[in-house]
This record gives sequence, C-alpha cells and structure tokens, in this order.
Amino acid sequence: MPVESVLATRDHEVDRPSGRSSPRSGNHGKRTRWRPVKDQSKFEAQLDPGFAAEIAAEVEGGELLHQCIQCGTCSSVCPLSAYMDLTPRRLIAMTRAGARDDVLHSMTPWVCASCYACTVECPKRVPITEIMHALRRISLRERTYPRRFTTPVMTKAFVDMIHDRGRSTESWISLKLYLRTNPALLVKNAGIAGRLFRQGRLGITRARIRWRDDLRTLLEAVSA
Amino acid sequence: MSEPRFEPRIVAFFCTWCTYTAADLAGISRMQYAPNVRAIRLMCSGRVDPQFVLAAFRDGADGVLIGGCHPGDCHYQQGNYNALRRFELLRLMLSDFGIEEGRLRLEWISAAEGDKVQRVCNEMTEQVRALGPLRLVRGPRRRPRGTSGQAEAERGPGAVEEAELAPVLEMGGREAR
Amino acid sequence: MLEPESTRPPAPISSNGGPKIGVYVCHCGLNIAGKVDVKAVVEFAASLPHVTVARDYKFMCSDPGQELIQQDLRDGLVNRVVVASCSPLMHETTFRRATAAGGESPSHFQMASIREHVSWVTADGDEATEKAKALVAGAVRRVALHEVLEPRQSPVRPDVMVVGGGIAGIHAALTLADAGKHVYLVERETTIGGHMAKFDKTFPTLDCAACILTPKMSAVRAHPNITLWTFSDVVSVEGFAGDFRVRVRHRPRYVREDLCTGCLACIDACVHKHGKFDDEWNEGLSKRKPIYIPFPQATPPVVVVDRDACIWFKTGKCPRTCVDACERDAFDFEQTETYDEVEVGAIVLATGYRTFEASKMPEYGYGLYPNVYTSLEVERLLNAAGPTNGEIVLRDGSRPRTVGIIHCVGSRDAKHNPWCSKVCCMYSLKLAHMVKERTGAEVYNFYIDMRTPGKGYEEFYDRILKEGVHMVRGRVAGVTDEAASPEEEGHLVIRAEDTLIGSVRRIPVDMVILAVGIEPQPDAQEVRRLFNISCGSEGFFTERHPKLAPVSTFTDGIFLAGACQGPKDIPDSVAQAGAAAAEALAMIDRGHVTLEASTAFIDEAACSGCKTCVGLCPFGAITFDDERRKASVNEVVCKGCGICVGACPSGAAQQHLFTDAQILSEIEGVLEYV
Amino acid sequence: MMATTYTYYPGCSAGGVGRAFTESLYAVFERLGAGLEELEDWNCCGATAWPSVDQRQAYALSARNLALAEDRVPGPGPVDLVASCTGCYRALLKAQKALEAATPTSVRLRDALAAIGLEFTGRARVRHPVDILLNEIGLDRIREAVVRPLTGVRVASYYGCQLVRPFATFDDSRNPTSMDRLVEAVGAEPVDWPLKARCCGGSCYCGGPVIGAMPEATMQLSYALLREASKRGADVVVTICPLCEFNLEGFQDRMAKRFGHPLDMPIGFITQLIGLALGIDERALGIHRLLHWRLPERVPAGEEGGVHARA
Repeated sequence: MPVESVLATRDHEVDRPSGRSSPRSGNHGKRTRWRPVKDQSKFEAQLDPGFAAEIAAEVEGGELLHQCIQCGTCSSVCPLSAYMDLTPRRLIAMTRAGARDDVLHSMTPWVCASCYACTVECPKRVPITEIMHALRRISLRERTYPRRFTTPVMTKAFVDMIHDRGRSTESWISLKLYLRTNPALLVKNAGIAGRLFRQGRLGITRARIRWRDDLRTLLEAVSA
Repeated sequence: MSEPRFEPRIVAFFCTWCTYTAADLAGISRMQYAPNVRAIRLMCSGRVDPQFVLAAFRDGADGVLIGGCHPGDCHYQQGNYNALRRFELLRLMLSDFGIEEGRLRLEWISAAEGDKVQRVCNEMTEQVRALGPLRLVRGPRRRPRGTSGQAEAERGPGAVEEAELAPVLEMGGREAR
Repeated sequence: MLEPESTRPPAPISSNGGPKIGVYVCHCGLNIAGKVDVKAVVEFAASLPHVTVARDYKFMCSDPGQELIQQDLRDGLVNRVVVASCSPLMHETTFRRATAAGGESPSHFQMASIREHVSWVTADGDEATEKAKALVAGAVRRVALHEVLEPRQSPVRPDVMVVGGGIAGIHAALTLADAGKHVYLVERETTIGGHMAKFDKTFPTLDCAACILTPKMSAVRAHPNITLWTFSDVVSVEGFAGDFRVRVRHRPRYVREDLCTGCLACIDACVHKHGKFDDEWNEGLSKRKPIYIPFPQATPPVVVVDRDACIWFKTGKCPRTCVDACERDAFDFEQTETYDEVEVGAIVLATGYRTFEASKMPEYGYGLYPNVYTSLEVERLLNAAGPTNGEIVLRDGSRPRTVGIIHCVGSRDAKHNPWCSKVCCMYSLKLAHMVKERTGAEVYNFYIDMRTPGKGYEEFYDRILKEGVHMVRGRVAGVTDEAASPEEEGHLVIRAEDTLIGSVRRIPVDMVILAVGIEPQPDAQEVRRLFNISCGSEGFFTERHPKLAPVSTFTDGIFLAGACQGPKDIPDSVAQAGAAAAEALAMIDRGHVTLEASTAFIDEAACSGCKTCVGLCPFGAITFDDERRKASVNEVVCKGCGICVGACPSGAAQQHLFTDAQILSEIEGVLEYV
Repeated sequence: MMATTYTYYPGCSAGGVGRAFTESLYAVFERLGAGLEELEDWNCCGATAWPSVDQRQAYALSARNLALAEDRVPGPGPVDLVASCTGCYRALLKAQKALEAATPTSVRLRDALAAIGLEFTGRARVRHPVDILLNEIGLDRIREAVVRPLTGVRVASYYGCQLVRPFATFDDSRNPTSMDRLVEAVGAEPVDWPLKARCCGGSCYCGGPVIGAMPEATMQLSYALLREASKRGADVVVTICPLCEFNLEGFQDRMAKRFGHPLDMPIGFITQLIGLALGIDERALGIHRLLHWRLPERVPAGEEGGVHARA
C-alpha cells in the first residue's frame, strides 16, 4: 500500500509548527532520521474511481467537491493546516483522484477543529468541513483512524457517554480520555483541575437526563 | 411497476424573445428535462388568448404553461403584463370549471434562464402528474388520448362536460376556422 | 448527391390547389438522429393530413438539403414546407429563403424544433421520438393554414450611432466614418478614451497606451463624419432596424464646447489654490479643483465645472476668477441639459465594463489598509500623467521593497463573479514587470491558474519568469497587519497556500495590488432595456450566437463591441469593434431590411368597434375610424407582438402567421399524436 | 417586548467551565426584563463528535431539543430556543435547517421524533443570546439600563468560530460586529482586531491543552490571539464560548513560559461585562470564577467600591 510511504510522518510528527517557525530556526537541532524512499507512484489499480462520488453522496452539497479548482484557500484560512499531514486542498484532490487509502488514513480530518473557515471562504462553495466529518465517519467505520490520537478516542468516549446518559460531563470525559491515551496528563493537569474545582467550574456530578429511554429509541428510530 | 406511469401532456406558450430563447439555451446547454411539455412559439406572451388555454384543455392537455419575459423586460414593453392580467382571469374561470389551479402556470423566464426552463418544466410535469389526467369529457370529434387509451367509462362523475366549456370557447365566435 | 432516405409516393393532388405539405426531418448528424428515431417521425408525418412528401436528410441546412425542398416545390409535389430540425431562431431564415427559391411564398413554411426542444433535452429516445412527432404534427396542421405574405421591406438610414467612447467605440466609430457613414459617438464621461486612457502600458508589447490611443482620439474629433457627444447619454430609443430614433441628453459642463480651447487658464485661476476634491480619473489618488480636465489629452479638450464642488453653485458668492481668465468667454453658468434627437439605421453598443469593487472582499483589506491598492489605481500610479508622475510610491511617499499582486480578485468566485475575467493574469504580469522595473522591488504574484492564451502572451509570461518575479500558485486567503513574527512587524502579510509545495506561506509585503476582475457596468440592465436587447443575469449583453453571430444581438440593427459583451482585452475589443462596424455597414449598404411578417390586421367585418385594441398597442399602430366605427392597423408601425389580437373580444384582430386558427390548429397538432 | 421569557438551552459546559456564562446570562436577562427558562430534560447537542460518527443521529439529538422546546410553549407562534454555547448553537441551528429542508433526511427525522411522541412543526428557532440582546432587547434598552458605564475600557470581542460560521444568521461571518455594538452600548470602547473570529484551538474537539491532542498547536493559536489583542491595546477580551474562554484564560502561564512573553490578559464573558455595567453584583455574575479578571482604573468606582475583582 502506498499509504505508508506517503504518510510516513504520520502520528508522531503531527504536532509540528511547520508553517509558523521562522525558516532560519530550522529543526531546532532535531536529528532527521533517514528513511528509504518508497515508490510513490500511483497506479490506477490502487485508486478507487468511485471514492469522490462516495464522499459526495455522504454530504449535502458534497458533489461540489468536483468543482474544486485547487486554489488552496481552504488550507490558508485553516488555523490548523500547518499541523495536518495533508492540507485540506490536497485532501480534496486526493479524494477526487480516488486515493482512498491515503485519504482515510490521513490525520487531517482528525486535526480539523470544525471552525468552518474553509467552508465560508471556499470560492466554489465546497462544504469542506462537512467532508471532513464524512471522512471521519468512514475512517471510524473502516477502522483506519489513528488509534492513539486523541480526537478519535475522544469522539468515541463522548458518543458513548451521551448515548448512556444524554449529557456529557467535561471532567469525566477528560478523565476517561487520559486513561485511554496519556495517563501522564492526569498528573500534568492536576493543578488546573484543582483550580477549576476551587472556582466551582469543575462539574463532578455526572449529569444525565431523565428520559434516557426516549433518547435511545429516537437514535434507533432514526438509524432504522 | 404494473401500471404505466401517467404521462401528462402539457402545452406551453412561449414568447420568442425570452422564454423560447431560454428553451433553446436549455437545449444548447443539454439540460435534460421531462418531455411532456410541448412549446408553441408566439411573438409575445401578450398574444396568448384565453381561448388558446381553454382549447388546449379541451383538446387533451393536462396542463398549460405560459412563459414570458420578466416584468419590465418585454420586447413589446408591456405584453407580459397583459398576459398576467389574462392569466389571473383565466385562473378564476378555470376554478369555476373545476380545473385545478395547478394545471395552469405562468412563469417569467428570461433568455438567460435555460436552467429555469428545465426546472419549471420538470416541476410542472410532476405537479400535473400528481393531479392526474384532466377529467374532461370530450365530444366524439376528439379521439381517445394516450397510448393507454383511457376508456370513456373510466371518467367518473364530476368530470367537466365539454359542453360547459363551449360557451367560453365560442365567446368570440371563434372556433378553428 | 441527393439521396432522400425515405419517400412516400405523392398523394393525389387536389385540383383546387389545396395544401400539399412536404415534411423534411433533419438528422443534424447525430444531434437529432442520435436520440430521435427519424424514420419513425417521417413515417408518422407521412400519415398526417395533406402531407404529400415526407423525407429525412442528414443536414437539411446544407445545400443538398435545401435543394431537396426546392426540387419538390419545383416538381409541384408540395406547396407548403415543414422542416423539423433545429430552433427557428437558428435556421428559419435559411429555410424560408429555400422555400422562396423553390418558387413558393416564404410564408408557406413552418419549422419544428426537434433539436433544442427535443433531442438535446430528452434523456429517453422513445420519449424524444414521441415529442418530435407531436411538434411535427403541430407544424403540419398550422402550415396548412398559412397565408401567402409578401415580404415587406423597409429602407435603412445611413447614419450610425456608437454608444460608448472607449477603445471599442472609438474603433467602431472610425471604421464606420472612414467608410463614409455619419457616426454619432455618445460618451457619458467628459472625455472619450475609456479605461485604456488610464493605463500606462499595454501587454504584451508594453507599448504606451497613450501613444497608441490618443492619435485615435484626435482622429475622432477631427473626423468630418463623426459627431462627438461627450458628457451625454442616450435616454430613449424608438423604432426598429434601419430606422431608430434616438434621443440623447447632453449634461451641462458650464463651459461652451465650441468656444473652449483647452488652454486651462481657468483652472489656474480658480479660487481654490489647490485641488480639494477626489480626482475620479486618478481613482481618487489625487485631488482636483471644481473646474478640471480629466487628463491633458482629454478629447474634447474642454474643461468641466463640477457643480457640487463649485463655490459659485454652492453659495452664489465667488469672484469667478475662472471667468475672468477665459479669453474666449466660454463660461456659461446658465447652461442646462439639452437634448438631441437623431435618426440612425444601426447602433453599435460599446458601453464597456467596470472593475470589481474590491471592498466587497474585506479579507483583502482594501479600504482598511492604506497600502492595499487596486490594479486600476496602480495603473494611475504608473502613468506619467498620473498622481505621482509615474512613481510607484506608497501613501507615505516611500518606495515599496516587496509587492504582492493578488490575481482573481472577485473572479472565479461563486460568492462574487463566477467567471474568469480573462485579462487579469496578463495585466498582473505586466504590473509585476512595471513595478519591478520602476522600484526594484521583489514582486510576488499569487495566482490560481495562469491563463495566457494569445499571441505573444505566453512569451511575455516567460519573460516575467526570467525577470525573477515570484509566482505563488495559490489563492490568497487574506491580507492582514497581524504580525506573527518579528520580520512581519510593520508589514502587510499575505497568507496563501503555495499549492505547489503544499504549505501555507505568510509573505510580508509593503504593498498589495488587487487584480480586480471585469464586471458589467452597474446600469447594464437599464441600458439593455433601453436598447431592447438581452443580457445574462450577470449583465453582460448577449450576442445572437456565441460562435457565429458574436457581435449581433437578438434585436436587428443593434451590434455589440468590446467588454460590454464579456471580459475582453484590447486586441479582442478592437477586433470585435471592427466586426460590429462591418455588420452595421453590411446592413446599411444593403439599403433595406426585411420587416417582420407577423403584423396584425383587422377583419373589418368582424370588428365591433370596442376600441380595446387601440389602447393596448404599445406602439400606437392602431387607429380608429369614428365614422365607420372600425379599427385599423398601420402595418408599417406594427411590431407584430399580437397583444391586440390576444385581447380582441370579437376575433377581428388577427396576426399574420399567428392567426387564432393557425395557433388553435397547432395546439390540436401537438396534442393529437399517436 | 417586556417580560418575554425565552426557552434556554444551557448545554453541557454550563455545569462546568461555562458556569459563569450561564450565571451572568440569567442575571443580565433578568435585569433587562427578559426571562430564561431552562428547557426541561434537554440532551447534549452532539457537538462535532456525533456527526463524526453518524450525521443523522447527530441531527436527531438536536431535533429532540427543538421538539421539546415546541412542546413546552403552546402554539401557534414561534419558539425561540436560546443556546449560549456556540458549539450547541451551531449544532442546533444545523439540525433546524435540516429539519426545515424538504429532504428525505427531514422526513426521517420527523418520523423518528414521532416514535417518542414528539413533533417538529417548524416553530422552534435557535437563537444566540447576543442575537437576542441585539435584536430583541435592543441596544437602547441596554443603554438605558447601564448604571456604571465602562468608560475608557478597551474591549476586544472574541467571536470564535461557530457563532458566525457556517451560518451567519445575525452577523457577518468574516467581520462580525455584534458584540462590539454591545460593548459600545455599555460605554466601553471596542477594539477592532483581525483575529476576532479566528479559531482559538480550544474546541473540546480539536483538543485544547487539557485534552492534549495537539498542545503545541493550541498554544500557538491562543497565544496569537492574546498577543494580538494586547498589541491592539485591549484591556480585556470578552467572548461567548465557554471553551474559548477557558482556553484563553487557563493556560496563560504555560504560554508565557513557552513563548517567553509574560501574559496577563483578563478574559471573561460578554454577559459579565454587560452585567458589570448594569450594576449587577459581581458574585451573581460569576466574576469570582475568573482567573485574570480585572478592569483598568479608568472606570469610575461604583457603590460596591470598585470593580477590581480577582478570584
């Protein structure tokens, strides 16, 4: 699979301020690990010609992704594109080309903050944020999402909690998250938790709604 | 799908300057739309005589569409306003005959709006399809309509007798000469 | 070679000369035959009443196709013709002519549009065939009732009006005038020259705009065949091809054009010692006095008084030093609007364009950051006659060291103008070159796609690349003064993804130039109504055919030149202006136009004298004889709309080729198939 | 307009970091003669997490809230459902639009609601408190109610992302001004700055420092905002999003360490600022829950003895 080669820097290097640090500051003395370059060519057999249509069907107005002119407005208004392995523009291009595996393994949809700047600014009205959400759905479904990255874990924890209780409680979500991703954060953020507690801003009681059965019935009914 | 879908027949009167040109544009742009609308070209929507609309219904149309230039854009200054006035009058008249409102439609479509021709034709076809065949009893002069050849027996009570329309059609003493 | 592909033996011809209809179904290559079962349509047509011949052919509009019709007419097989092919707006004239050439009245012809209205818009072949049959049936039933009409002709006046005095209007006017026609050139600004007169250099040759334009401007003024009306606008247009009556309003300049010599002594003498009001010609980058001339070579070289700024008009108290300074006594503060009415045979519209209003895109900071300029403003800065005498300086007088040029501002954007403005890539390259040459600055061009089709254009792009202009492929998301690093401090920062390297770049610059796109004039819709032509929803005037009639309009006698029809550069505008002039000349030199045959007439026997029609006619073509209590139509004035016919309660008013009987038959036809 | 009572959707963060927002919102609305009544048994809006799993279910969550709001207020008039958290506001609004559209999804949602005995008839309209303050209560009424004008206080309004995007219902999505107008109404001086609707990186979803997805990215984004606000001379930054507020406020010490630049920018909610101008007790406004809150000396002291409040 070409996935490995294209996204060799996935996961551990996501958090790099590539777009912001001054060019002179370089790599901050980090040693660059040599990696053999794999064949990056794309053979038609590796591409999925129906992928763009699949995404388009997932999203209202999704067919507009065929209108994309690759101008890069989305990437440049995106507050987080510097931290993405594929800029939003590239993600759209690869979606259109049918590079299904690369797209579904990309970190980009999980880095997206859903701030909708791209959607508002796109000169061709491509609903980019919604496409990001669609890509998340598919990558969760097909289990191609980055396992140790926080956002997918968070998503699942959040959805589970709502499903069970109808409401979320920030403190509990965070706790769950730390345990599943990086327990060290428990220690690191203990001070903040303490402060929030003193300010009365740390909800301890786990909230829940009364008609939880209703909620479950509703969710089942809409998925039926 | 045992029963064939009802295919309404719709007669359209398009002014040559705007709507007919827009229909040409729809063609040039290869915009696909329902084949049920048959356009008759007139110089101006103001030429649409109420008797044309009534005659169309009598002759087997299930719907009539009138297309003219947008207000203020008439090639002849105000022909489309005349069309509008007659249209309002016709609507009243048709409801008296029990012909549903949805069977007659007036649209302003400019020469640039090929997409509107497509949309309006599709909408109108679906609308009239939903209303079903116009239940208008025709005299022996008219042949049965459509390939399905709806039998006279199918026409239940409440169908409009053509005789009722006759006085209107004859209003000006003008039958097809 | 004629090879009729299916023929029905001629039916016995009735001795009384009744209708014998020939139906000719066109394949139009595969345009029709690819969808419609042409044979089935022919067979169906042959079964219709009065049809004596039914044939199909690959291309009916071709010579052999027309010959097919003419032969059948000559052989007496048919005396009425129905062609089922493209839209009548396309080829009706062609086939009417063929019918006439076959010896039959051209009015014994009817067309069924089975291409634009059927094969091109219907997905299913069977349904398309059924619809084609219906339209053919309508045409056959109607043509049986067509009457013989003699084509009416009307003489063409030899004079021409050209509206708009930019490069397109100037070129059209000079071409027509050189051919000996009298031209009225109407311009609403105080000078001709248009946008081109504001430019410094023109791409790709970099010749100076003034050097090539001003001789033409002088030629306009000097030409004995041109009446130049500046500061004037068309207020009404009446009549039709060959005989337009146009009313023109002249706004007062408060200086007599026939006396002013353009010595400009009055401007020096004005009580305002310095310019105080935004100079529109310099895009507001400089100030002018209440009395001014837009630029030294303005044509005509006549000053104008700005009524809203002039102290005399505002207070009535001014020593009027300007008047004293004028040796020719050219001032006339009592001037009012005057009107002229002229009769012309043809009109050329060359009303031009405007540039996109940059403040509509606040993300680019125009109007917020002083050093964000539009391309037009920079053209003025570059112009030696401009506000800085050709120096590229920022608002504080300093020279920029880095300049960013943003392409596609307002263009290719679904939120603003979806179209490509065509000229911006090239003029942005030109500006990059000029700015680099004059200031030595580093220049960054931000583009989405480079579009340089045109003679010498790609070569120009090569040259600019060689000169070291930085080309960044990415649409700019925003211009900001927010500094994210020390080197950005005090600069404007342009943010764009460099899509070719896949990273977002922040480039600090001193000056931003917005390559604003081309859009229709704000009053395009009103102008189009005035001249009774059509335009797209955006406002560019619609040509009669995008390929084959690019300078004609749907209104005979009115032609288009320049960017009023769509974004165009100077060479294209001039070429189109020449073409429009040639079309106008062809019409004038033919000497006559064929009038619409479909005029109204009154069947006096049926007229009840109700006068309904008289008030309805928008053209006053109907008169009423009080003595006989009958209405009558003046067929020369009648435009053939049929409004009176539709309204006549007694059926006395009728319209040639659109009689009640004909239309009712067509209705029956389109409904009574299968 | 007097004594209008709005149905209030607090959202999950109202019980946590957003507590001060809710408290001040109640206090300010009450002072301005508008009531807020919490929607009974409201459920989570689904935020951006649920659409990442199932879009239709996400709509269903919000649809229930909209239907509950309609159920609570008898017809036939419209029901304004006020959502203070911008994430909830956007999610509810999106669901409202999905319900209103004539699409198969809408039909499906309505059918699903029917399964639990609820109905969406189109009466429910999602509104934001800023929208209500500006367009229902009105600037005039706010100006009249001001007892302690915040003269001279330079306030940078921070709109965040989802208040104006993707739906700009009552403001411009690129250059919003609604909060600035409120700031002006209470006598303070709005600071115009280019980053007022730029993402702070603190969305629970993309992972503020607490979540820890991308601490560096979040710190960079928040730091850029704070630095720019202080560069433009802001005394205080007010916002309308519990997460933005927490994110901008809670990590200033870490940012200071990371970027080597001292930071002490007061962050609060716009409703707290308005509340102070209306003379509402600081405790009622939840001022004590803020970390850096402080207004400059330029403010004339009120009867409570100044507006210096640090928790």
